[in-house]
Amino acid sequence: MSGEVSQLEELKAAIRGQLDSLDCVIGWEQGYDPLHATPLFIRSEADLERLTISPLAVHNPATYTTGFKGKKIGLVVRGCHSRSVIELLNEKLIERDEVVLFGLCCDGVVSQRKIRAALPADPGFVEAVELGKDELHITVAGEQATLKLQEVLADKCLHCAYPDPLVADVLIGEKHAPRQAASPACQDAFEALGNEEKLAFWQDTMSRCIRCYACRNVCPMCVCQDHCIATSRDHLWMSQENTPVENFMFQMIHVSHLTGRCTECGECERACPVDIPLMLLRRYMNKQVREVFGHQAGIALDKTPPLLTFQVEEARIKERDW
Amino acid sequence: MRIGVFICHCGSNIAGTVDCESVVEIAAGFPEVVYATDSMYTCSEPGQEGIITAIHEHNLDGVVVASCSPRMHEPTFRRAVERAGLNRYMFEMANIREHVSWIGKDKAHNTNKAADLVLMAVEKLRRNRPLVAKSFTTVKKVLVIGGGVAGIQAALDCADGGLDVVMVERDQSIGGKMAKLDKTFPTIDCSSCVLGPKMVDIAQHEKISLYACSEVESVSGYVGNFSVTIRRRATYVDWTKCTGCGVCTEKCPSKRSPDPFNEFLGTTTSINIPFPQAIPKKAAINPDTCMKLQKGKCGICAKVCPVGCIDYEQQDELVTVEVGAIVVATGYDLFDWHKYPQYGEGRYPDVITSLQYERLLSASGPTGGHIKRPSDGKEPKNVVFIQCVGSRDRSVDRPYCSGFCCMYTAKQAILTKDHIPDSQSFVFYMDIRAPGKGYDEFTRRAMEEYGAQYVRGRVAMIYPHGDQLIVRGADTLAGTQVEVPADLVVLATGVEASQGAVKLGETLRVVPDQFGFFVESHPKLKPVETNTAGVYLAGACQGPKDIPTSVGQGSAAAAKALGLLSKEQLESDPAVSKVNVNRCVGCQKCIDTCPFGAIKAVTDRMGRLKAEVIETVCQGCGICTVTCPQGAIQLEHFTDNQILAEVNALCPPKMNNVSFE
Amino acid sequence: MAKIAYYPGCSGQSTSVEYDLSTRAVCRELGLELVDLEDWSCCGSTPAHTVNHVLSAALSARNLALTEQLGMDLVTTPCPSCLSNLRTAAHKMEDADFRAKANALLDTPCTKQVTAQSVLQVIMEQVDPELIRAKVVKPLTGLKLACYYGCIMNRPPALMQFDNHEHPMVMDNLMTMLGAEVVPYPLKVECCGASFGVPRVDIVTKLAGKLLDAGRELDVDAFVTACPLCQMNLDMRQGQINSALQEKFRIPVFYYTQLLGYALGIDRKELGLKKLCVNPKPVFNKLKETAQAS
Amino acid sequence: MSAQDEQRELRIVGFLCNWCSYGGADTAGVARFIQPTDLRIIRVPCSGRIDPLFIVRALLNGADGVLVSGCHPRDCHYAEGNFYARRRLEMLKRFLPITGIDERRFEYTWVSASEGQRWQHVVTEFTRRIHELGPAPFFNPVSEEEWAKLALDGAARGASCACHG
Amino acid sequence: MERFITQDNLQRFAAGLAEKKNVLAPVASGGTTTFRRLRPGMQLDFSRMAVISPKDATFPRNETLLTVQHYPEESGKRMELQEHLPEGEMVVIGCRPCGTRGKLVFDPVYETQAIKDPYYIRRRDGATFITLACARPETTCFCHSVGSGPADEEGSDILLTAVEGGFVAKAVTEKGEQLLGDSLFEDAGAKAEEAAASNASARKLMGEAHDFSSAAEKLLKRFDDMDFWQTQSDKCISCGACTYMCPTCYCFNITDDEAGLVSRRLRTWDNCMSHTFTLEGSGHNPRSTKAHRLKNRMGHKFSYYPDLHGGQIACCGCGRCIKQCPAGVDIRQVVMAAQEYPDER
Repeated sequence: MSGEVSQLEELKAAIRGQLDSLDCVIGWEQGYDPLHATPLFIRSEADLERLTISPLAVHNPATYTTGFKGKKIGLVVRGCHSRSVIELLNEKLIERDEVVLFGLCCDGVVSQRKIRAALPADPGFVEAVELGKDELHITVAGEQATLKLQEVLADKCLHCAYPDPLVADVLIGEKHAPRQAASPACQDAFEALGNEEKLAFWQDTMSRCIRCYACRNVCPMCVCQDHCIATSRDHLWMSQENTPVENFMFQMIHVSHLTGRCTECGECERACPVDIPLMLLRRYMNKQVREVFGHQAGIALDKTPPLLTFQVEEARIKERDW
Repeated sequence: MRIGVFICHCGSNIAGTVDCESVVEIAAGFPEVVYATDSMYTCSEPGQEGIITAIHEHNLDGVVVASCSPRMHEPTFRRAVERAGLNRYMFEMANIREHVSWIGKDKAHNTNKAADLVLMAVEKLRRNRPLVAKSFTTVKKVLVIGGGVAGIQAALDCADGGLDVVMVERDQSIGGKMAKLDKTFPTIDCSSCVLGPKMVDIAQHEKISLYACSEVESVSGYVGNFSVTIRRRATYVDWTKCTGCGVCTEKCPSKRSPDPFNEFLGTTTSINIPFPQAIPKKAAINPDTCMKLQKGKCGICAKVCPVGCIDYEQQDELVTVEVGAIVVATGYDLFDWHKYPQYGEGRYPDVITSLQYERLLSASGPTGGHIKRPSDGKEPKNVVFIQCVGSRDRSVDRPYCSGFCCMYTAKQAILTKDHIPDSQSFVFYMDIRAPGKGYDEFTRRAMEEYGAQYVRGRVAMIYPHGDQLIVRGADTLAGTQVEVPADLVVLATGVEASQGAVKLGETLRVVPDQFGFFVESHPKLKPVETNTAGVYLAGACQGPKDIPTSVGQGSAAAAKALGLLSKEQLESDPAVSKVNVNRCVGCQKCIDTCPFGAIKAVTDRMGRLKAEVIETVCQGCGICTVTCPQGAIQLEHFTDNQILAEVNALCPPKMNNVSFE
Repeated sequence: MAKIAYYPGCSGQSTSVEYDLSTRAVCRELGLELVDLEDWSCCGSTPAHTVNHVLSAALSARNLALTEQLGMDLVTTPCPSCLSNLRTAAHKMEDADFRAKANALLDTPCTKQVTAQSVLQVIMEQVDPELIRAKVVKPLTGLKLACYYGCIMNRPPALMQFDNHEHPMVMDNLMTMLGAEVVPYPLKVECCGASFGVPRVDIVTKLAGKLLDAGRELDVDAFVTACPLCQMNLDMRQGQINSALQEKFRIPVFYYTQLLGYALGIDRKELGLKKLCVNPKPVFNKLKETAQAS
Repeated sequence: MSAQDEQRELRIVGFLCNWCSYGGADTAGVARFIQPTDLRIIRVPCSGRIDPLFIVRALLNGADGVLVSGCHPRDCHYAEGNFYARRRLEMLKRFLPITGIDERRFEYTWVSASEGQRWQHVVTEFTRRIHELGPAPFFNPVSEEEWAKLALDGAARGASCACHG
Repeated sequence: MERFITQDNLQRFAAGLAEKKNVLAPVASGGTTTFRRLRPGMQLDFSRMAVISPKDATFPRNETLLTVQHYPEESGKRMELQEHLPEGEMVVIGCRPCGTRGKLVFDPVYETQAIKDPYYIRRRDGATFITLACARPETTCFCHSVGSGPADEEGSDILLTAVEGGFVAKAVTEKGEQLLGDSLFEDAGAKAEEAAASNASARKLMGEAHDFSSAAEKLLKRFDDMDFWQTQSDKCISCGACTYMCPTCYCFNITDDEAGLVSRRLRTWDNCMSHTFTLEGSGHNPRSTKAHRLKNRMGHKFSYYPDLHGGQIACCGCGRCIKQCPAGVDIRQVVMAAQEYPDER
């Protein structure tokens, strides 16, 4: 994958040039095994050497930005990550002059969940991973498996309309031709279900939830930081009891607070240790926001989230007949 | 907490369909309820005494009364618990009359519902905390925006009442629309003779400062303590020196400057004093037509001015004043009749507005008080008046009645006959609206004594024929179509909100209605108040009004301002939003959504941004509380927890005892 | 060549055949291919909708459906009255309930939204004005015209959505473009009496007489119209008007397509000039004189 | 539905703004406009104070219906509260279908303080609608049997859940 | 005692047990595998290590400690309190040795001379663990670095080892031995040796263990070095995935849920990575940053707990926290970094 190698070198050079003036630059490195990447906080030349931008590097670095308020940092961003950054800028949660964006024109990242399903053995037994141009060669539990990259790309990447960063100080890689966004087939299938089936699905799925709040804490737009109403001591919003209804209440809080703000980076779903398809809710809400307000979060600077403003005559909110 | 619950029978109003004794029994079992009783009329003197006695005897620190609507008696009971030494916010009401006994037929269901409502009230009360109003001092000065007759009246009344007044007028002179009128109905007395002395009073009153050629730029602060920035437009004349002698206007060679005072019927000089009675009587240069300012050549006015007050370099100036109350009297604009294609859209010069006609009638007008039509200066014989041009017409989005056009049309018909005895007036009208004192008689005089011919119907078309205009309309009473040849057509142009009203409304946080007129606090009981405390309305900015009503409202607004500022200190409602700085992450979303500008960003000692509520400005709507995702800003008395306690009381979460793991 | 569905309307087959003829000729010349609706039905004119809205709409909806079957979403007609009925039907069919009722009466339901526009609108909006100017071979220079639009061409405005309903200008502009002098005719949208020509000819002579009078006052050489009924009332009834009002009007009344066709150099036979009642010869003589003079 | 069931009250929660709709409900009361008794009203200062999550909380707690009413647009006592509310509530209403909670169980509308008759109509209609829908299912399974069924259905769905199939 | 049971029979055995007792077993659900209460018709899923640990058996995520019911004053009792002590027995089937052994960390905390947590003790005493030995380590496994191994029997009542056609079941305790009396178990025969060989091979596959011997001391030394902790916690997002999935984390929160006339006291898992964990009533928070909290988590598991309880590390090496961390924080790396970090800088 020579293209990627040269892109990586180009990126490293760009970061190297600015490293001194930045508190750190957030990118990715290999994680606990060759199949997993982990966020990398580059502060030195040695750190920089570990940088990877392979499709395994999935984490959204925008999640960390609010933690660096007042400091100047760099971020390596893919298209979807740049949307999170834009939304944070629009909501005045970070300052533009406090982030340097190293943009990657992105061809998509993997879904570990899809890899897991496609491998002959649990990915826990991975021994080696080799990246081909369009495939992954994985040795797992002594067996060799080749996965087509296209087949294990994350859902968000398959139908991504913004693969290239929408805001960046440095742009690396070739820009993509404009693409049409689409929702994954499973989304449409789920939406087509009846209320009873949908309810049963959430009841069952939510019984798996352990309320670890990984979905919340990994979300770049969850900026309440340590003060979420779900875990506050003095709010009556939720019981701390871990039951489907309370777990679902939390998801409703999350999605409600994300109305018109979710940039569909998919981190919540990725982070969920028990594989809850949270994007079903997010995508659906985003669709409603698009339909009613013609708004998509994080695709343009200086846009106000739709719930923070209003129009006296709402063109697309019809008063219902009684 | 120790809560007492009082169930009111309201005679048989409640007890008739609610088993009050049962409700008492059920309520006694509610958490922290230590005392529950019922009474015949809880709001009566003995009823209230009963509450007070119970508070003392049972050492209550919270009270629930289940009776009528809190919109009815909440203040009553709050005062009662206050008399007993409790904070008035340690009280909740359950509405078991309007919302239960009066609307439900089934006694069992009603009783059940009443008990639920009491439980809700108890659960909320358990989360209440005492709230204390804050006192603050006020600035004894009033800002009057607009120098029309309503503003003039308000300013004079305030000043006579001892308050300092700042009057801001957009135009070069005060006087407003009334100054342009020739005569006024129904007395046919001279408009400027009535208004002139009042204008002079404004200029001479020691407590009034007048800023003409000025506009309100921004307003911050709150009732009693507004800070207002005024933009004084450059007039290119130093008004501290100008004596109003008028030499400059005589010598000005640029004589084709548009004349807004005369409704653009004629032209004036680039440097001018708009009319002889203008207040302040100061000259100003129209920079668009001044040759010196446009091309750098001329400078005659500076040469001839005996006091050397011409200043071509003058810039706009911003002035800040502190006031305690604001009277908005920005008046109205005329409807743009060009929206009606059937009246020729401006193609025919002899179709004019009623206000233009006033200028033709006025001795100080461009024709010296002789009626001459614009096209050829001929004296018209047949004058057709068309009423409701931009009034009562949904097709141009003006469904409302402008109120006084019927009257001034009658006046103008009368004056036409006075000016040209052999003239004939025709009035196309929809209905005659003449509900004031002497008004209907006045319109009758126009018809009967002055021979104005009233045709009930709308005009469909005006078209030229020779040097006349043919006005074709329906005569609905005769059931025919009529065509009237006219020498002059006068449109009774309707009233619409002043153009700057919407923007000014935003600055003042006073809402305009869909037509741009400011909305009063209550259509009947608070006609001059707005929903922003300390801001009052006078005159046509609130809706179409004739002169006496405008003057009356000016006085009313002044009375409100005087009443407000007569108190040494004001108290603010403590049921306002409050920021928990520990939870606030400084995202400022609450600041963006607050309709009152009641939240500001402050920096704490760690240098972090935090929201802060200006308690006296906050009106207690709670928009911010919903905006804040982490619940850091809470509307006191309606906090998330208080509302959730009610929700949970109504729908108790299912206690889940089935283990799933 | 832009293809547009064409609905000639009944009068185009009879009283105003010259309008139909000249329309087709002009459109061809301007690069607009008119595709005739096959087996079209009468729009119902005035009588249908005074009796039953659903049936009336169904008549026109049938023609809209025919357009849809051609795979087109725009149908054009020269006649304002037909246009009014087509547009009314299209508008009413936006309501699902109404659509269902009307469609129940049709063999082939109308499912898509089909737009109807006048030929005048199509020419003015789809043809590059520069093309028209370039194609003028016989300019109308020296001709003084009054453009008369009639009352329903642009009304009701919310339905027709074209030009100013009280003071329309498109025909004025078109004629100016062809070199004519267009007078500010004040009675552009006045009623000519319409179909009262049949039961109450006195009404028509009065109304149309006023129209002619206003034109004479402005010293016009001819009237230009876009409506078969207007043209008929002004042209064919000019004699009746003269006898009723003791007048001597002799003002030719053209369809705008005839003058446009003339200017574009289309063969006069294709413009049906012979069908006019008031002899237009003086007009053409005047044009020839002007042309020779320059 | 048996006659007895029809008699049985369902749990309907109302959130009403103090200035318009609560007043409208009072007006209906004063005029003795008879209404079904299922509704329990929570008074808030402004529809802009209504967090959509209150409604979610009520529905998840087992409310059979939630009705929200505020001042008509442009009539808000606080100028803009109902404009914000309209956006928030519309989004909630549109969002509910994905959760499997029947969105008909939630409605929002505008009733002014003078519209007592309209309030009666709104309450009557909404209550009728909720009775047609019947009691809302509980989100948490309430019995061992329900748990078993849910878990089994879930297991049957297996790895091929609706969105990862 | 070693017995053999076929795969099908183990499912049957589990289903049989579930009719009498609560059985907690790994079950496939929505593409993942978690412990669930085994209900009729549910299949055991031994294909992978369950994402969530079996600690619910002895330390459930929700525990209603008591409920309160309000009554009218006239009835004489203002409110009634009811305690909810756990009842019944619980059998965990298919947990791994690490997960089983993890619960041993609870004992020194919940049953001391001074404090005896009745809820815990009842659950512990009523629980039986049928553990499945690991045949192959995952990349995240490090049980051998914390004194255990893939076939560790500590804490188990029965140890299952997968062999051709089924499992060899070895009774570790008397309770286990009784269960093996069930007729579904057969004589192990030669399968026992196959099992022993498998266990030995699994141990070998684990490779070299990390040496955490100086962790207790070094972590203490690192206590004030917040720069170190800040860097280590850079990528941590402060969620609770690690603690909730950890078989050894035993911290809990107690909250009172009130709703109308009924309220109850609830004990739920708490999470030391959360801001609220140490948030004091005053608003002060001694562990206000994620760096403080990560330091505490590491320190507690590898230093403070071992110091108090005879050197026992409060980590069972299951690797769940590594594998499921959304940000890829690796507990091994952090401890090693603390150990390797130069003492003087």
